[in-house]
Amino acid sequence: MVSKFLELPQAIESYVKSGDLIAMEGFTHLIPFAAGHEIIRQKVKDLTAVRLTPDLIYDQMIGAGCIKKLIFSWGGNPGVGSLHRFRDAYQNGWPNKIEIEEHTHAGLTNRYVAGASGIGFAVLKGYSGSDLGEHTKNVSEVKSPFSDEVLTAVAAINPDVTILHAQQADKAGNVMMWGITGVAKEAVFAASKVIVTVEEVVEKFSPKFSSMIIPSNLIDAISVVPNGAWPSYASDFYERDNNQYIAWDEISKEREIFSKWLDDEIYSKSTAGKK
Amino acid sequence: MVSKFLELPQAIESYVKSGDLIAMEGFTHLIPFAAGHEIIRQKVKDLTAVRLTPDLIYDQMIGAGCIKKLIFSWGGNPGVGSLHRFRDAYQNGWPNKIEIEEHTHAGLTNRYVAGASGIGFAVLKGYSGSDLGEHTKNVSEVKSPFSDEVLTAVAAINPDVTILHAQQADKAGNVMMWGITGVAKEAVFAASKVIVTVEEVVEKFSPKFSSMIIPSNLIDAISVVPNGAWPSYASDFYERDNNQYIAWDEISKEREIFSKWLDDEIYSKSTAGKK
Amino acid sequence: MSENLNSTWTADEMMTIAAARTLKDGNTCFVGIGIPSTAAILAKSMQAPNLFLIYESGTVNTNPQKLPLSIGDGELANHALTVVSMPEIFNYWLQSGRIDVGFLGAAQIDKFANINTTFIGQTYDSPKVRLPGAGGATEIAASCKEVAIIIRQTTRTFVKQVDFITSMGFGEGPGSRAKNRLRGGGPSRVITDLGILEPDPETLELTMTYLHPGVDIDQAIENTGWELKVSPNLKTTKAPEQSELEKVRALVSTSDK
Amino acid sequence: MSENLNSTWTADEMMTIAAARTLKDGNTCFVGIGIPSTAAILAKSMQAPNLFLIYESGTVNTNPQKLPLSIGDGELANHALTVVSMPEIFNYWLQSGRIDVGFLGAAQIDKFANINTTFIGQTYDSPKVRLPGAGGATEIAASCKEVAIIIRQTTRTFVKQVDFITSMGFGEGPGSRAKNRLRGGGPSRVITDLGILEPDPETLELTMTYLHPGVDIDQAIENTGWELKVSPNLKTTKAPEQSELEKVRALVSTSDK
Repeated sequence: MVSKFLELPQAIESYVKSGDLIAMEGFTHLIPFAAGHEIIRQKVKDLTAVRLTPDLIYDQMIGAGCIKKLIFSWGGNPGVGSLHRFRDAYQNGWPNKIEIEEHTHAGLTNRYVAGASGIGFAVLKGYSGSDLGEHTKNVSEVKSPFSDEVLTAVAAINPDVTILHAQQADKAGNVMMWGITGVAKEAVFAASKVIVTVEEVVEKFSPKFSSMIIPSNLIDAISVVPNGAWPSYASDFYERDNNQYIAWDEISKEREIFSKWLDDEIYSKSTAGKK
Repeated sequence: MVSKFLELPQAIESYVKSGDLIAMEGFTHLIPFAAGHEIIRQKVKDLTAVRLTPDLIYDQMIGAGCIKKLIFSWGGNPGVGSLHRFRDAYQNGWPNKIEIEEHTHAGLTNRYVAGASGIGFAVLKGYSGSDLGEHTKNVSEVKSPFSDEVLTAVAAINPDVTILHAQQADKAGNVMMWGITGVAKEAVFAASKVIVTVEEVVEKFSPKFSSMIIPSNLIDAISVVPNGAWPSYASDFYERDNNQYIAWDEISKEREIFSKWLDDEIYSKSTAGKK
Repeated sequence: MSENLNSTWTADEMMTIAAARTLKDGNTCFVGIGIPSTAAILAKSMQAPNLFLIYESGTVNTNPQKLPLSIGDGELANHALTVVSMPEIFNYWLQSGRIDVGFLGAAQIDKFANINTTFIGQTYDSPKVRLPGAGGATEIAASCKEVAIIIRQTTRTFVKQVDFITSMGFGEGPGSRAKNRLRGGGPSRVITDLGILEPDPETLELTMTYLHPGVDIDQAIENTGWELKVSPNLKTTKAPEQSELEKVRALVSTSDK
Repeated sequence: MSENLNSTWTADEMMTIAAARTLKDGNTCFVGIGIPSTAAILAKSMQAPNLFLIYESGTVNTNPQKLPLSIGDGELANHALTVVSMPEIFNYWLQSGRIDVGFLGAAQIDKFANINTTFIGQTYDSPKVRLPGAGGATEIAASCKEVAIIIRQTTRTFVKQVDFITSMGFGEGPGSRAKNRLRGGGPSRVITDLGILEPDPETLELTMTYLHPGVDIDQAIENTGWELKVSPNLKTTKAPEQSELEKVRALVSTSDK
């Protein structure tokens, strides 16, 4: 297998630096939790972290003090409620104050599109009528050179590193994912470095509906981490562990319980997904 | 099967009108020749016809007098040489003078992207350094609201009708195509009406690499026309008939030979692909 | 949640059924998670089997067999005609104006059906309660041909002024949508646990046009944080049929939660 | 096409082999159809088995087993790692600047490696010969880290002034690319049937740096429509090895044409 196959700790150590702009994508599906936990374990700090839906993964990283700024468009525990560690950091500065930059899904999606396209901005109809525009950087307007039309412009986002989880890699280091892929493709093309954790390595991909192949030359490191998206899901591998999402509400509510969780489940364990 | 399954003559009659802006896409692969021939047969006139690569299909329609304006980005007989009917119309006005609007592939592709996105223009880095910009409408510039960056802007294109050929439809009227799909998706979303000819109707789609499903609610008419892309190809159905592309060079060179071809191969035949 | 003691159904069931009934067969519907999703899936088992459901996660024409817990649930992907990228969903499907109905929930709503899902409190920087934010809602509210909103009616939710406009309904009234260059027609109805409100054709102010069976108008007025307009032709929602109740209960019982 | 009478190979074979040799293993190469494609596919059987070929039709990392007749040939799709849409090819792969080498042909070229593939003649509206036009070339020339051009060297192709700039090389010399906001580095070499030209590091003017075996410099000068600059270190291209000739002939014999 080609040399970009690395153990997860080595992949994170090689390509994630404190202070980076990091994107960890996966819309409900294929969220790279194992990679997030390894980032916590390596005590990476001061990340500007972008993700449409921060979800538990960024709540955990915020609680662990990895993140100084969050760029997002929907910040909840999907199907459950609030992200308590995010709220505690944002409202009370624990463990550190975090800055936020908030978008709509359409807007943040198009920031990735512009980043992937290698241009400084994308145009869309967006944010209009919302108070969000007043509070959000990197959103502006452009007038059409062809008519009176005025469109919203959003600035490109270009992560230093994008991290994804996918179902499969082949031995040449190409990656295949299927099911909900969200903005995965755009997050890859927008980034300087790309790390992908995968469920398994196969000889040869077989066709799947709604699938997408990420060629190896777009990827810097691949780590084989079965269950690496747990407690989110990996289509055709395992389902979302909804009980964990519900349990997180309790774990994350109090700093003490969260800190114990961090010690027990992250710091005192080594990498690899659960089970 | 749902009522949008129509015989090809009925589909063309119902949805293609003289004077329309028409897009017939398919990049080398899946070119909707049978539909083009039916348009010739129905003596539709004054079309503004957009297509990245006019190819034989538009050369034939130009020679037959269907087209008054051609919007394109590469006008040759791929692998062979020139499009003689296009040149005769453009340079000598036979059978009618045609206007041209010429783009780069990247530019015309992004005109479709803007059209599909329901906005008036798209931004890209394009046309720069080329003399093409001076001669081409619907290309301009916009300045970034975030920096000194200046990008190219291209105006959206929104065909009255887009016509495609695809491998399969299911009985609910969804369409699946695979292999090279070019700008097919964008041409569908940009259009007011969509006609698709297909090789066959299947009970259920099976997964394919690089496949794309066009949901039935984006499609107005589906016609089952086996070999409907001949002499271009339909991946997994038949190969490109390169001899026909070579033969076209001779057929199209002289008005008389072309006119005879038109009589023998189009006017005196009914619809359906060859063989 | 108010419980209707005189009936054999809950107020939430009535709200969900009333919402489901508004969806036309064959329409495309861009669905928010929660009760909008329950209502949309319910509609497919009722009058709208060919309702074309799209979720912001990219699932296109999905026919979930059980209630998804989240917008990106595997259930939605596994039962979809196709799953596409989010740029395609937002730019090609939504922004282009081809969606018939957007179906949204909200934390707060005002009389012009402006929606808040961002925060409760005085200021954006120091909210009393921070909510998840916009997600797809801002552009769903902007671009769909019409928008339906499902929300329980209380003085906490039906407020004189929303603390933040996440997604515009009719702004400050006639002209606001055009001024903000919003493509779609805006809210066509708000379905609550007490009844249905529709915008007045002239003032665009939400007007109570239906009360659910067993609800009286005072109850609606009391649970509204502004001076509620009531239609002169106020009607009563048709009570849930037994088959509707069976369907909604069967559906809710599939939830993993 | 000139035939080299003293050798056992044709000038086209020499040109194709010389072009193939310039491609580095592991590089990404955006390929135009015709001889550039032949050379790129040849390179994969020589020193660059992991050359990553992309065609504008959307075929990504393709390994064709025979020569494609056109840019959208089924051969390219069937042997590709994946096939993507043209917006993805142009916006994400090409425009973003991630392609190492663009490989182009041309009808005319000038001393600053500006390329014409649009028309021959006086005016755009009344051309003497209408050519196919830009296709992907304009943005390939603009965005790739470097560009290689393959063209037979004659006074019809190597002209003092191209009739139309379809794709910019170095424009009018130093500064032109920056002024035109072109992302990539521009032409790094022009490979002809007579030799190889490279831009002078300072003036950017194409300079003959290699002659193919059996070609003398007068032949190159005669076949150039401007006063040809010649490198003081003019070298001779290494003659084709037998294995290279076998490979190029085997490849060309696969052509359907």
